[in-house]
Amino acid sequence: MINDKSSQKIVDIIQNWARKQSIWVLAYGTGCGAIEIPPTMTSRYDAERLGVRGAATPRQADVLLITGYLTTKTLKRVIRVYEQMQDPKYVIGFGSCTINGGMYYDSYNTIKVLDKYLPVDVYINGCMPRPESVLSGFGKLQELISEGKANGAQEYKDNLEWYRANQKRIIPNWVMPDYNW
Amino acid sequence: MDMIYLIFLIFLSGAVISWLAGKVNHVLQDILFLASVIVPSVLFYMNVSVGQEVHFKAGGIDLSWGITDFGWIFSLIVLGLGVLAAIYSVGFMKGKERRGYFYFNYVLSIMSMLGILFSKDFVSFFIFWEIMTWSSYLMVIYNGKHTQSIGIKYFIFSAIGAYAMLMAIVISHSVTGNFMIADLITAYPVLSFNLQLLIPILLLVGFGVKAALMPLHVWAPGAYSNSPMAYTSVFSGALSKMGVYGLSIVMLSMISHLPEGFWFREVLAWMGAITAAIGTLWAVKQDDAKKLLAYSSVAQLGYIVTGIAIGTELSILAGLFLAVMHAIFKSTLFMAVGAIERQTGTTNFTEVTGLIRKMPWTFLASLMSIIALAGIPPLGGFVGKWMLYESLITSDHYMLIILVFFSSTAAFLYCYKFLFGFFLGQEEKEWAHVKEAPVLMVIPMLVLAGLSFVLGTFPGLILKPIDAGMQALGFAPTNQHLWDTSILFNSWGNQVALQPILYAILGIFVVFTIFLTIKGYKNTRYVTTKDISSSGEVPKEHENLTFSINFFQPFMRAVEPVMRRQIDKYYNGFANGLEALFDFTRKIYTGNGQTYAIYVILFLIIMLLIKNNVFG
Amino acid sequence: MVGTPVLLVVIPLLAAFLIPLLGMIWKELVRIIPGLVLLYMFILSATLLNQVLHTGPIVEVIAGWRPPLGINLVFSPFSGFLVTLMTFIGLMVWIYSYRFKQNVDFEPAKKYFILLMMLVTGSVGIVLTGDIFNLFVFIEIVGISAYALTAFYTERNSAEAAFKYLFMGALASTFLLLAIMIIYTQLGTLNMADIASKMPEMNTTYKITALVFLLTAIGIEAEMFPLNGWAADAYTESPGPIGAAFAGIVAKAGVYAMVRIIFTMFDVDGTMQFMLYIGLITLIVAETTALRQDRLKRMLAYSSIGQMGLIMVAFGIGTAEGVFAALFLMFNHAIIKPLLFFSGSYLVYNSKDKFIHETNGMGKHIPITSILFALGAFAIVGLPPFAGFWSKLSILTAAADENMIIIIALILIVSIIELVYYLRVVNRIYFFKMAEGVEPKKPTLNALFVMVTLGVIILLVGFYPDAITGVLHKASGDLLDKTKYIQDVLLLNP
Amino acid sequence: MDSIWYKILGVVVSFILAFIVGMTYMGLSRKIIARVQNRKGPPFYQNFIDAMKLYSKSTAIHHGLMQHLGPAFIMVSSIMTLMIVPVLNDGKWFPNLNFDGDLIFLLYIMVFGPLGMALGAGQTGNPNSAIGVTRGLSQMVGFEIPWVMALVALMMQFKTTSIVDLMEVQAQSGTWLMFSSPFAFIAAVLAMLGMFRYSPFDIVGAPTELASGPVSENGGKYLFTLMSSGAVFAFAKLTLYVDLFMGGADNLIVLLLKTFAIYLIPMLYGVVSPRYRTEQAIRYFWGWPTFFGLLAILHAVFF
Amino acid sequence: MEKIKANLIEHIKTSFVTAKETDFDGNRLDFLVDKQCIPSILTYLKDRLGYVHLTHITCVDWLEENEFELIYIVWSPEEKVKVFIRTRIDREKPVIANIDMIWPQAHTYEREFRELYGIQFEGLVAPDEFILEDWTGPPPMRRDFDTAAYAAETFFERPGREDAQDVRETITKRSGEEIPDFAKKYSR
Repeated sequence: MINDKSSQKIVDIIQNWARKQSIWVLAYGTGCGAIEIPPTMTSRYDAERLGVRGAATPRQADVLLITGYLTTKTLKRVIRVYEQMQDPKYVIGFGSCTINGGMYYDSYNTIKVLDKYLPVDVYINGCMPRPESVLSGFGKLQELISEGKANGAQEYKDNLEWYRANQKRIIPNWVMPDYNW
Repeated sequence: MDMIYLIFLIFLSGAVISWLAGKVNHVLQDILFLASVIVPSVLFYMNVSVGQEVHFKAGGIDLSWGITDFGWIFSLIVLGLGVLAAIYSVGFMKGKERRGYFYFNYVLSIMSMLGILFSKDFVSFFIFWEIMTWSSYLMVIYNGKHTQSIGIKYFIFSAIGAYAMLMAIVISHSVTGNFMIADLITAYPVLSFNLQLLIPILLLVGFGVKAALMPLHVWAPGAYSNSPMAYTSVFSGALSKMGVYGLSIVMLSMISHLPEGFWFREVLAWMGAITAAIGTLWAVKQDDAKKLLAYSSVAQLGYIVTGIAIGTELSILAGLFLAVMHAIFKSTLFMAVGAIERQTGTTNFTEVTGLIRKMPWTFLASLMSIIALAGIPPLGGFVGKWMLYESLITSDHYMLIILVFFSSTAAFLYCYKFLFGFFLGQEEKEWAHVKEAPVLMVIPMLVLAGLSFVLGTFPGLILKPIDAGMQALGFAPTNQHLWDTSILFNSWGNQVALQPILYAILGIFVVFTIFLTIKGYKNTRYVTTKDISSSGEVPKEHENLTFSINFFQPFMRAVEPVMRRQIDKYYNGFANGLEALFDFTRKIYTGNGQTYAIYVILFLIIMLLIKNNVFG
Repeated sequence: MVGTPVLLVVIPLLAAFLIPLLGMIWKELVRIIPGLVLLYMFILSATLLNQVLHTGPIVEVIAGWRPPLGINLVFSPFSGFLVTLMTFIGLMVWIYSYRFKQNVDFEPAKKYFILLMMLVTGSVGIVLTGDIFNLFVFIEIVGISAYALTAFYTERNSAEAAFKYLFMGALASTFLLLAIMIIYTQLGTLNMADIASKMPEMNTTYKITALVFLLTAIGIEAEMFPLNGWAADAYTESPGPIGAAFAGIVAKAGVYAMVRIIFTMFDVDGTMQFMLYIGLITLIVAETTALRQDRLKRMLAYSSIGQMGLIMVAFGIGTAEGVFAALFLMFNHAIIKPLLFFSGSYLVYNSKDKFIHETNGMGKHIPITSILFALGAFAIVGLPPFAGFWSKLSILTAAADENMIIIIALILIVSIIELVYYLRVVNRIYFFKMAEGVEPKKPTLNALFVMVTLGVIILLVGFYPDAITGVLHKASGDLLDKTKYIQDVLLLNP
Repeated sequence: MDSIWYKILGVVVSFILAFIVGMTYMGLSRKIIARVQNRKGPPFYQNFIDAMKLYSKSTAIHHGLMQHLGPAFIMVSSIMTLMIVPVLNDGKWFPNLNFDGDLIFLLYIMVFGPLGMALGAGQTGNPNSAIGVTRGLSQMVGFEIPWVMALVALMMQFKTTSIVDLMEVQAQSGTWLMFSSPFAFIAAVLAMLGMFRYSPFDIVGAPTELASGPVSENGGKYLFTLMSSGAVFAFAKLTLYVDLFMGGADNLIVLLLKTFAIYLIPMLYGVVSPRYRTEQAIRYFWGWPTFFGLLAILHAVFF
Repeated sequence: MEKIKANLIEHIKTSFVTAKETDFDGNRLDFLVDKQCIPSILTYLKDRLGYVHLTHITCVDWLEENEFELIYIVWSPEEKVKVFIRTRIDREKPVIANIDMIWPQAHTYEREFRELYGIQFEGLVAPDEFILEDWTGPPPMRRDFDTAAYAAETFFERPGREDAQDVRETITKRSGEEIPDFAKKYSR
């Protein structure tokens, strides 16, 4: 009965609703955008009312929030963290730097296009994006989840070789364990 | 020849033969060693019945050997553990030097312990006691380390205890005219009050040393950790129980004649509880597994003493049951440490980690024993703890129970430390080569662990002989029936049924294990311990991520005021003071002839001056 | 009938004089003759003892003068037991030192054996004699040979030790002679039994004064505190086997003399207490001093003194059990302490200063010697199931029966101290690393034989104390029964 | 009626009840904390959503058998505690297995789970987990003292070691033990602060220090089980307090009211308190709470 | 203040003859010395004159003069004077003595210069990598290293930024602001 297609659909709907309503965020806050997270979470904007809540470790997190620029050095860690997360998982790129490099577009050490390395589900534009836009970004993600379109993880799995090739271009000394699902 | 003589003869000759056989062949030596432990044990259980006695004379003193119901319980510990630990020892000693020495002392220890149980008179009791002491002393210094500190300390404390006992023995001789234990017990109620106090106190000092009672416990950690682990399991498991054996006899058949509410019991019970607390705190502090277990033994013996000292039926049952349980689980743990020491070469928590996948059986045995040690249901330790608490509550020892509870809660800390330190944590590459211990070492551990499991649900198996033994000591049973095969009662009529608990725990556990396993079975995967969420870092092979140094630092900080006062320091100060004093007396002998002559003249003059006061 | 008690004194004395003469015939005779003599003495005394136990004391009257006028020898169960013990130890010492200086030269060996014979003669004489003046004479014989043996190595230290010994010995002789004079002037007799029987008539002041002088004199020989300053030096500086002989033979003779005086001759109240307390003090001071020694033989010497103190305590208890315990202690001490001296001297054989730490690691190189030393140590401390335990048990029992609880406690505390220093050595032997440059000396076959024999006796008595207790009971009964002694010696028997 | 299956059914029902109530309480606590912080806060059913999401996580990792079994261990502890505690007075509705409600057994079974969980946490090899465990155990030693003192006081006073009997006492006398043994109640409540691990005693999880401590390697189904267990455990403990000190409850509404009232104490205390260090927490428990425990015992002995 | 500075100049001049001082307003004093003098002058300042605090080390790449300039800034909390010690080192062979035994905090600066400018400090014991990870290119802070080209070559580029237009002009147009002169030279 459970493996039945129609019941699977219902299960999916319920699951997606739950996932949508409960977003545990692992904020990778090395960029300057991290300063926007506290106001988003605390009294003024209170993201928790949407079910958004911080997670302490990648094992528990649903969303990897990348706040700002990523150097090649941090990219390695971000990939590692992403791969340690458990399905279903989503990535939010936060700020211009993750989109096109932003003000670091000519830095020798900063990647410019995040979605070449990790499957980004939602980008939040701005430098810095204000908490309102952050919340709207989460709203967009919830929309995608409930529609079942936020399948970045699946994409990553399917195109792992392509992603790996891109990652290894930046990180010559690749010592990470294999990503096996 | 009587079977009793034969048993001791086999032990004695077995000890010597298994020593000497090492010159011929090691396998033969192992077999002979096992035989010299197992054969007498089998003979004992087949042919010796309770009440059987032999009499003979030595040095003009009547001696008599025979087993009582009470001794029979302890014979279970001694011989059961002796046999299992002997099997373990064969595995443990493989490829080590001085096996003959080890085997010799081992067999002698077992023999002397059995002899203590057999002794119906004080002289043979004392002789066996001393054989036990020096054979265990020789084991303590087996590896030749710390002989002058730990070894001597052990022997001195043993000697203090033994001599206190000897004093009690000779005093009892002056009272009864012979050395029979039974005669002293008979004569005890009519003695003068001073003797009524003095004899038990002296005896208790003697037994308290072996039972590692609080001010006399300082030898224990060193001695336990310094002797080879195969022996320590017997040392802590059975040998320390001899102290409990004597203690029980004193408490049950002598102190019970003292007036009701006398401070003696209270003081002893408090000493036991303080021993437990202090032993536990020190155990938490240790970084070496042997030391940890040694202090833990001290603490556990404290519970036992408390139980026996309280003196109600339930508390004595609790104390003796805990004694049996302690023999089971603590020896398993020492065996596990021995296995780890053998396989890895160290017993330090800060060095060894992550052995769970390399030594799964050892882990299983340790886990069971630790659960039993912590007193968590459904294993045997819980039964003992339950009875102890209930007896403390029902006999209005309200402050005592707090102290006991504190120490048994703090015991969780070291329990966890033990398991975590060795088996859990990062699986370091350094220990990747480690294999499971030889099967000869694993089997005894598992058997003992299984025993603690069985006794956790069916304590009646062992409570029955304990009850018989208590009655043999003259403990009048109350009309209330306080135990059944798997149900325990306290004197207020509350009860705990163990079987439903076991089934409930198992049921819930199984249900959720199945749930955890089946749910997403395909998408659940095993990852190595290097694959942890450490801020995105990939730990390198050589990077040690184990947390094992200063493990309970916050706790130690909290209890630091207590820990600052080490009783060891006082003893050392005392000993140093004595040595200094002796150095002064040594100076009496100046080495100068004139001085000596002056001594002679002075002596003569003084004697002549006071001659009428001294003589006549 | 192998012989009479008088042979026990005459033959060794004769042998001592004959040795140099026989040595001219064949050098080896110097070594063989003493052995034969000692063996004969042992057999003789054992036979006599056996006889005495069944029939009663033999009183040997010399030159036909009946006591109290003549000189007589008393071979009672008590003295017979001691003589047997002494001759046995003498035999052991002889076997042990058979090859003494064999390869060096002839002269020292000759002296050595002469002196040894004289030592045995004197000691046996002290025990056997029934005459107080002869006691003095024999003490002098022992003294002279002992001084010489102490100075045997003719080194500075030995000479100094011998001088101390001589000095003290001279004092002892003086006092002894004074005491004898007092007694003789008062009672007009020198026979011990006679003195004993006449003692009640004596003026109390004279009696006590004589007693004090006697005690001082004999106390020096019996290593009583504070008169035992010489002992440690003498034990230490004399040749190895002689230490054993001092402990096993000379000291026993001293104690015998003391006991004889106190138990038999004098009837003064308080002597027992005096003996008890002085013994206790001796015990405590000696054992605590032994704890702080850093030389092996010195440690053994103080231990020996302590044991003598313990024996005095046992005698001081004054009951039959006490005397029995004391005799048992004497026996054990006479067996064990020689074993310790014998094995101990091999442990530090090649060392100059005989430091304790030089025994480190000997257990691996000379296993049998080491284990025998350990056995001796355990036995003398009184660990069961070795011989020492039974004597300790009996002394404690005796004390307990007299309600001397404090004394029991003190004895036990001192035992712990004793245990500590012996264990330190044993641990060193077995568990310490041998220092570089130390060459262990393998014991010779005869030495090994001696040590093993003593070890076997220790184990035998330990496991089967009845082997010896019968004799001891008889001997102690003999000592306590004063009237019977007087009757026997003065031949008043019907 | 007495058949074992009926009892098992009762267990399942009370488990479900405990799960629902516990989860709701946790959700409400989030709401209340949010309101105290002047936030809107998540809906009260947020925890159900979280649990459902965790359950629906499709993948999971474990570091070995012990970690895999850790949640099962802690579940044993929670459910056993629930089973000992009578949910309603007079054995109505959920008789449970009860095991005669022995308090000593209760004390020990309550630590069964945390220790099993600690083993699971240990096997992950994550240093944070181990640190969290050590802190948790240390804190446990702290708060168990006043807790046991309170229980001992009750047990001594009424000469019984069974919860059922204690409830009977309250039913007969008509007063709650909370009023007749106030010191025991105070000690027990102060101990409860540590038991519930709200701030200032949240040193075990300590999100910003230890990355959620012992559970830092658990996600998906493991975290779901832990969360449910926490909810059940919380309910069981609250019911225990109600049973011991507030006379139990005759029906579900009263039970919910009483338990929630108790629940508010650690929660509200936590909202306004910053986190203690471990040794501070331990010393805190050995201070006033233990003093009240002593008073409770004295009260029990002399009155 | 002037007195202190004059005193200081006198001290330095007597000990280090080659030092050239430049006086600045306020509490700042500036010396240019040979690179051999660096350890000794810093030690002198620290031990004798009480300049116990190393505020900063900085490096300037004088590409045109083919030299690096290293500036050590030390501070005396008693005299409240900042002393700048400058030295010039050859850009082709940038080697200078290590001073982390004088001030341990210099260690960090030196590692940074080593990595980002390629300056070698004699006797500096430290792992090779500091901030960069797996860096294989030339020292990136050197002025002859074209980061834009490197970035374009190494990293992906989002389409739509190729023109590299200066958004500020658009902004100016929109809001009517003027770009200040100093800012103009930075625009592309």
